[in-house]
Amino acid sequence: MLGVFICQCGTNISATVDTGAVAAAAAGMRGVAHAESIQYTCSDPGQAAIGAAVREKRLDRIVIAACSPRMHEATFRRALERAGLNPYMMEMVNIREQCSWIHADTGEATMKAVDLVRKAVARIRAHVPLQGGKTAAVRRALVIGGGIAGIRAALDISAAGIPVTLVEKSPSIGGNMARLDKTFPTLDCSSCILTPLMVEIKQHDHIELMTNAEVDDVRGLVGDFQIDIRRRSTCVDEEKCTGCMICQEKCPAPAPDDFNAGLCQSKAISVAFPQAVPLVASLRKQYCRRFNGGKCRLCQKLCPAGAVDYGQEDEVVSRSFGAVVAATGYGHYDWTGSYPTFGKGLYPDVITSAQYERLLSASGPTGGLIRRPSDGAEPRQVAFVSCVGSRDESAGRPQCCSVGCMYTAKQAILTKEHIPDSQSYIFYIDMRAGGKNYEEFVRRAQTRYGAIFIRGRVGRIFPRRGKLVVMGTDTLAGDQVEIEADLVVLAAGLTAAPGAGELARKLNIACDETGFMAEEHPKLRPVEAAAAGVFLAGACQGPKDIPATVAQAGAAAAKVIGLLSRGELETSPMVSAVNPSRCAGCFKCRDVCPFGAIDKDRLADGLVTARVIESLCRGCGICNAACPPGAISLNGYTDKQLLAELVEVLR
Amino acid sequence: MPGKDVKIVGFLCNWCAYAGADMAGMARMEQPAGMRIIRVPCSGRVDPLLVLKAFQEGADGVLVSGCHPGDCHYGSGNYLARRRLELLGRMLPALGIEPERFHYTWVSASEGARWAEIVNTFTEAIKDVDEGS
Amino acid sequence: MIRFPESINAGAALLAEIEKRSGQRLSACYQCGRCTSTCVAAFAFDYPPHRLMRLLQVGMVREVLASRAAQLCLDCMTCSMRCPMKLDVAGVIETAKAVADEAGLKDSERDLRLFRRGFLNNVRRHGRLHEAGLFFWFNLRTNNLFNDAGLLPPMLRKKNFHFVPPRIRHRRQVRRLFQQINGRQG
Amino acid sequence: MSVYSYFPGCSLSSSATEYDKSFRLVAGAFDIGLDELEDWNCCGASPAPHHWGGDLGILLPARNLHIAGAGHDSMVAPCAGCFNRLKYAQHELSHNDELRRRTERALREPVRYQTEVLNLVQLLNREIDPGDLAGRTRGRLSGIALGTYYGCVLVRPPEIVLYDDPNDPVKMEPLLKAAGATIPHFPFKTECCGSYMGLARKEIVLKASRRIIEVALECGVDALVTVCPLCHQNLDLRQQQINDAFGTDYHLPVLYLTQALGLALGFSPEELGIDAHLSLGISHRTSSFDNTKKA
Ligand SMILES: Cc1cc2nc3c(=O)[nH]c(=O)nc-3n(C[C@H](O)[C@H](O)[C@H](O)COP(=O)(O)OP(=O)(O)OC[C@H]3O[C@@H](n4cnc5c(N)ncnc54)[C@H](O)[C@@H]3O)c2cc1C
Ligand SMILES: Cc1cc2nc3c(=O)[nH]c(=O)nc-3n(C[C@H](O)[C@H](O)[C@H](O)COP(=O)(O)OP(=O)(O)OC[C@H]3O[C@@H](n4cnc5c(N)ncnc54)[C@H](O)[C@@H]3O)c2cc1C
Ligand code: SF4
Ligand code: SF4
Ligand code: SF4
Ligand code: SF4
Ligand code: SF4
Ligand code: SF4
Ligand code: SF4
Ligand code: SF4
Repeated sequence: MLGVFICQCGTNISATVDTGAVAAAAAGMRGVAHAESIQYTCSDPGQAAIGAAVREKRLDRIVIAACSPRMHEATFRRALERAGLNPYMMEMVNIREQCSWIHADTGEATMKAVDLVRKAVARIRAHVPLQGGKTAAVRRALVIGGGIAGIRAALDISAAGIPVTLVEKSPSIGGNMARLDKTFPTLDCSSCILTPLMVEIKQHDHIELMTNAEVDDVRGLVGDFQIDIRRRSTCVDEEKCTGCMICQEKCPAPAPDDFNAGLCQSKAISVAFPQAVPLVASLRKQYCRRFNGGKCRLCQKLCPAGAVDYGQEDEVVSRSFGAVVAATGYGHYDWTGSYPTFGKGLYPDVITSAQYERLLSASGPTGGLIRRPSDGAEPRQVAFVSCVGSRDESAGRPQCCSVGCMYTAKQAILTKEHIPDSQSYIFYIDMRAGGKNYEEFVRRAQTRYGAIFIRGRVGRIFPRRGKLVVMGTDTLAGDQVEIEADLVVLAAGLTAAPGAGELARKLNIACDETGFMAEEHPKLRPVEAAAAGVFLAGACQGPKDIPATVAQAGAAAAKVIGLLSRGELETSPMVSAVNPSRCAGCFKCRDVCPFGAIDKDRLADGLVTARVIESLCRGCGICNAACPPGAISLNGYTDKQLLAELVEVLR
Repeated sequence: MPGKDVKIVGFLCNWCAYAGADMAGMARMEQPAGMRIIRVPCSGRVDPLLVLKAFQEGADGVLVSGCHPGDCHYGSGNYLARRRLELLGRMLPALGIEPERFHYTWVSASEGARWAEIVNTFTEAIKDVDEGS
Repeated sequence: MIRFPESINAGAALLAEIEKRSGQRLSACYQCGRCTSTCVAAFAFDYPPHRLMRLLQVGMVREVLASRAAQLCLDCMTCSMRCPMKLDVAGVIETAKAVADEAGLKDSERDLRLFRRGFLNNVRRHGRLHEAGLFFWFNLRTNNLFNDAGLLPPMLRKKNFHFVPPRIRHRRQVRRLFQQINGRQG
Repeated sequence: MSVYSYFPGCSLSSSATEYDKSFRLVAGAFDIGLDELEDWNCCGASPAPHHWGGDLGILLPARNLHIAGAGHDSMVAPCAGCFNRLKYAQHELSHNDELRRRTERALREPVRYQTEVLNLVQLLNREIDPGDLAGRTRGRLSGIALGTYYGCVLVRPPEIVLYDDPNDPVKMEPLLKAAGATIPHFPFKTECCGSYMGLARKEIVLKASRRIIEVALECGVDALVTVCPLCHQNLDLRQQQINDAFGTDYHLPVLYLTQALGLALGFSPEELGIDAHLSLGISHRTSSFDNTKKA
C-alpha cells in the first residue's frame, strides 16, 4: 500500500507546479492507496499527516514529492520511523530545486512533476526494508590546523573527556590571529586573548600537539578513520630544546620571516616568534648553509641543550580517529599579479594589511612603532585601499573578503593612536559592518579618530618625490581624488589556505568555487563537510572574523562530542550484496572496488563466489556496473529500481 | 518553449552533479523542461546497459554526469565511468544512435551555472540532430 | 528629481539599443568609480564616467547622449581596462555618442565637432589628410588664428609642414566610401 | 629578404617624416623590404570612429586593406593609430556583413581584408634577432634609461589588436635591451596622452601628457620611446606648451623606436631626423646621444 505526498512548500512549489493536479494523477497510479497535497510537509502538521495516513490506510511505503533529498531525506526517514515504518521505505522526488524553481510554465512543470512521481512510485515498489548495522566509534578526534579555530575546537572537545590530536603545519600554533595587533570590535590585544589558550593546549593532558606536521593519508570512514600524520624533520629535538634562541642569534644564514609577513628577515634556524607554542627552534634546510654544500655547524656547536640533530628524519605517525575537524584557516591573496597599476609590488611603501598588523604590533619588527619600509620614516598621511582582489571580477575574485572593512577601520583607529597628528584615508565601496557593535565601531573611526572615508575605488598608485600618489574617485562628491600618501595599505583578499584543496581531497570533502572547504548546507548543516564525521571550523570554510570563527569552532566541537559520546555509530545499509546463485566468480567486481570490500567466498558445494564485506563497503555501486551477470547489486540502487525509474520517466 | 519535445535522461552522481543541479535551482536558473534526473550514488554506478536501455525506451538523449576528475567521492568511480562510457559512445553509431545524443561530463556541487548551461546546450544539440534527420 | 518608474520607462528603448550595440549589461555596474579614477579627460567632462553609467542605469539616457563627456571621451579604454566588473565603459560611451550622432542630437562641444568634421571633410577632398590645410581652416573657423602658432617654427624646422595638399588618384572611390555612412552628416 | 606592404599613413608622410625616414633606415639595415601601398588613403585616424555614427572608422581603412590584399602576405603600419584602425576594420569586416556589403558597394568589388596587419614592434621583433642586434649596436645605448611608452591604441582593445598585455606591455624591451639601454619601471606606459584633442581641447592633452612626462622623470627615464606619431606630437612637440601652461621646465627627449634603434646602429641624429626634435634640441642629455654617434 503506497502513500504519495505532494508538498506545496508554501508557494515555492505550488506557484509553478499544480500540486493538486499532481496528487490527483498520483492517486491513479498503480498501488497508490493515498495521495494528498500538503502545504509544508516537513513541518510538524505535515509529518503528522503522513503518520495519520500510514495508520488509517495501512501504508507500507511512502513517496514524498518536495524539495531535494539532500535537504530533507533524513527528516522524512525519521518521520517514517516514528510512524512505525522502516525508514528506507521512503522515496523523495525533487520537484522544487529541479522543477518548480527552474521552470516558468505551469503546464510543463506539472507534467514533469507527474513524470517524476510516477518514476518514484515505480521505484519504491521494488524497495525492501533495510537495516543499518552498528559499529564502535574510536574515542579520539583529530583537529587539523592550529589557528584560533583549531585551538578552540581542540579545547572544547577535550573538555568533554575526548582525547584530541592537534596537527599544525607550521612550527607554532596561533595561526593568523597570532600576527594581529589589536582586534575589532573590542580592540583588545590579540596575544592577550590567544597566548593563554595556546599555552593551555600545550599543557592539556588530553591534547596531543604535533607541529611541523601534516596529514599524509586518510583511510576508513566515520567512527574509524586511520590517518597517517607526517612530522617534518626540523633537525631540532623538541624534547631537548629550551627555546633559548642562541642558535638563531648566531646562525649566519638569512631566511624569510613568515611570521612578520616578509617585513624583515629571520634565520635558517629560528623560533617562529617569541610567544610560539611550542617554544622550540626549527631548522629550514633550504636556507641552511650546511645543507647547501657549506661547512657550517654553528647551531649544533653552540646549542647548550644539545638539541640540534642534522640527521633527524621525517616521521610518519598513524592513529585512529572517530572524527576530524578541519580548521586550516585562510591564506593571503597575492595582489601583485592582477594589479599592475598598483606597482606590482615594486614600491616598498605599498604594503598589505597583514604586514601593517605587524608594523602596529608591539612584538613586530619595529617594536610597535609605525615606520614605513622604504626609509624608516614615520608616516603622516596613510591611505587604506579596500577590496584589493575582492569584489573584482576582472581579477577573477567576485567574493567579499568579509573582514577587510572592519580591520581597515581598526587600523585607521590604531594609526591615530600611534601617531596623533596622522591622517588616514579609507577608500571603500560599501562599508560592511554587519556584526554586533560593528557599525558603532566604524562610526568611531570616522568621528572620534577622524579617518576620512572616500567612497570609490582606487585606479592607480605611483611614486612622486618619495611619496605615493593614490588616484581614486570620490563617487559621492562625483570627482576624481588624488592623495599624496606616505604609506599605502592594501586590504588584500582572503584566499583558501595553501594546500586546502589537497587536504580536502584526502578527507574526501568538497571545496567551493572560491577554494574554501564546502559545508553541506549553510543553514541545515553549517559545520558538516560532505564526508560523514568531518567537520569545519573557522576561516577554512570561508572568510570570517574571530567572533564567527570561535562560534563555529564551538559548534564543530559540539558535533564531534555528539558523535563520539554515543560510543557506537549506525552504519548505512546502502551496501552491495551478492546473489551467489548468479555469481560466476569472475571477480571483476573486486578489481574495481575502490575500498577492497569484496572477498572470495567458498560455498558448501565448492564454488567460489564474491562476498561483500559490509563494514568496508561504502555503497558506490561501481561493482554493480562491472558485474557481467548482474549478480552483485547495491541496496537502494538495484538494477531493477533504476530500470523501473527509466521506463517510467520515458513513458 | 525550449526543450518541450525533447526528453533527456540524466544519471547524476549524488555528491557532485546532483548537488550542482540543486544549486542551479537555488539560483533559479531557468532550464528546458525535458531533463529527467535519476540520482545514482556515483557515476561509476551507471552501467552502459542502462544507457542503451534508455535509448531503447525512447530517450532523445542521455547525459551522465559526475564529479570532476580527482574529486570523486569514492576516489576513482568517475575514472571508471569515463572509460566505460567512452567505449559506449564509440559504439553508438553502430547501433544507429547519433553520438550527439549521448554526453558524459563533470559538474561539481558548486557549479549550478555550469549545470544549467549544460542542460541548455545539450538540449539544443539534440534538437539540431532531430532537425537534421 | 528622478521619478520611478517614469524615468526607467522613458529611457528603456534607447537603453536597450545601447546595451545591444555595446554588448554590455549596464546593471552590472556597482558604482565603484574605478573607471573615473584614471580617466585623463574626466576633469573636462560634465559627468565623470561612473556617473554616465549611473545615469544610464536609471534611464536618464538623453542626458548621456547630450553630454559633453560623450563628445570629449578619447576612447582610450583606460576605464574599460580598470573596471572590476569587466564592463567596456569606453564602448558604452562610444555607442552613446554614435546613437546621439544618428539621432542628430546637437551638443555643446562645437569646436571639437568642428575639428572632427573639418578633418573628415579634408580627407574626403584629398583622400589623405592635409595637416596644414586643416590647421588653418580650423583656426579660421574658431576665430583663433594663433592657436598652436608656437608649434610652427619647430615644424618648419623639421620640414614637416607641407603647404600643398597630398592627393590620391582614386579620390572618387574615397568619396563613395563617405556616401556609405549611416550616421547623419552635419 | 622578406618584403612587407608598407602603409605609412598621413602622419609619416607629413608631420612625422622623421619616423618614416628612421624606419626605412632601420629596415634597410636588416634587409626588411618595404613596398609602399599604391594610392593609399587616410585611415580616418581618431576622428573617423567618433563622428557621423563612426562607420568611417571602418570604411576608410577597409580600402587600404583591400589594396594591401593584392600585395604581400603581411603589411606593416608603424603608426599605432593606423594599426589600430586597420585591425578594427579587419575585425568588423569579418563580423559585420552589413557593413562589409556597404564597403563593397563603394569599392565595387569584393573586399580583400585578410592581409596580416603588423605594428612596428611586431615587425621588428619578427625580423630582428636580438643577438644580431646586440652584435651590431655594441651597447651604444648603454647607460641610457629608456621609458617605453606604448600609449593606448597599440594594445587596446586586447581582443581586437591581439597584441601584448593591455595594462603592462613589454614587447619593445628585448630590442632596446639588446641595444644596451636599460628599461626602468615606468607605470604610465599605457596612459593616454590626450589623443587628438590638441587643436580643439588643448587643456586635455597638456594635462595628460604632463603627467606622463612627470612620472617618466620620477622614474629616472632619460628619454621616452614611442611608436605613435600622435603621442610623439603631444609629448614632444607640445612639451614647451606644457612648460608654459604649468610653469615646469621639462626637457625630456621623446624618440621613435626606430630612432632609438637607429642611434644604436650608428646612424647620425641628422640622418634619423633627431636634430629636428624640439625637446632633444634643448636636452641636457643630447651629449650622451652625441657620444653614441662617435662610439
Ligand atoms: C589583516 C587582517 C586583520 C584582521 N583583524 C581582525 C580583527 O581585528 N578582528 C577579528 O575578529 N578578525 C580579524 N581578522 C580575521 C582573523 O584573522 C580570522 O578570523 C582568524 O584568524 C581565523 O582563524 P582560523 O583559525 O580559522 O584560521 P588561521 O588563523 O588561518 O589558522 C589556520 C591554521 O591552520 C594551519 N594550517 C593550514 N593548512 C594546514 C594543513 N594542511 N595542515 C595543518 N595545518 C594547517 C595554519 O598554519 C594556521 O596555523 C583579520 C584578518 C586579516 C587578514
Ligand atoms: C524580515 C526578515 C527577513 C529575514 N530573512 C532572512 C533570510 O532570508 N535568511 C536568513 O538567513 N535570515 C533571515 N532573517 C533573520 C532570521 O530571521 C534570524 O536569523 C533567525 O530567525 C534567528 O533565529 P533565533 O532562533 O535566534 O530567533 P527567533 O526566530 O526570534 O526565535 C526566538 C524564539 O524564542 C521565543 N522567546 C522569546 N523570548 C522568550 C522567553 N523569554 N521565554 C521563552 N521563549 C521566548 C520567541 O517566541 C521565539 O519563538 C530575516 C529577518 C527578518 C526580520
Ligand atoms: S519538505 Fe521541502 S519542499 Fe516541503 S515544505 Fe519542507 S522544505 Fe519545502
Ligand atoms: S635548538 Fe638549542 S640553541 Fe636553539 S633554541 Fe633550542 S635549545 Fe636554544
Ligand atoms: S648549520 Fe645551518 S642552521 Fe645551523 S647555524 Fe649554520 S647555517 Fe644556521
Ligand atoms: S569586507 Fe569590505 S574590504 Fe573586504 S571585500 Fe568586502 S567590502 Fe571589500
Ligand atoms: S563481478 Fe559479478 S559475477 Fe563476477 S565475481 Fe563479482 S559478483 Fe560474481
Ligand atoms: S558498492 Fe562500491 S564499495 Fe561496495 S563493494 Fe561495490 S564497489 Fe566496493
Ligand atoms: S575612454 Fe573616455 S571615459 Fe574612458 S578613460 Fe578614456 S577618456 Fe575617460
Ligand atoms: S569601474 Fe565599472 S563598476 Fe566601477 S563605476 Fe565604472 S563602470 Fe561601474
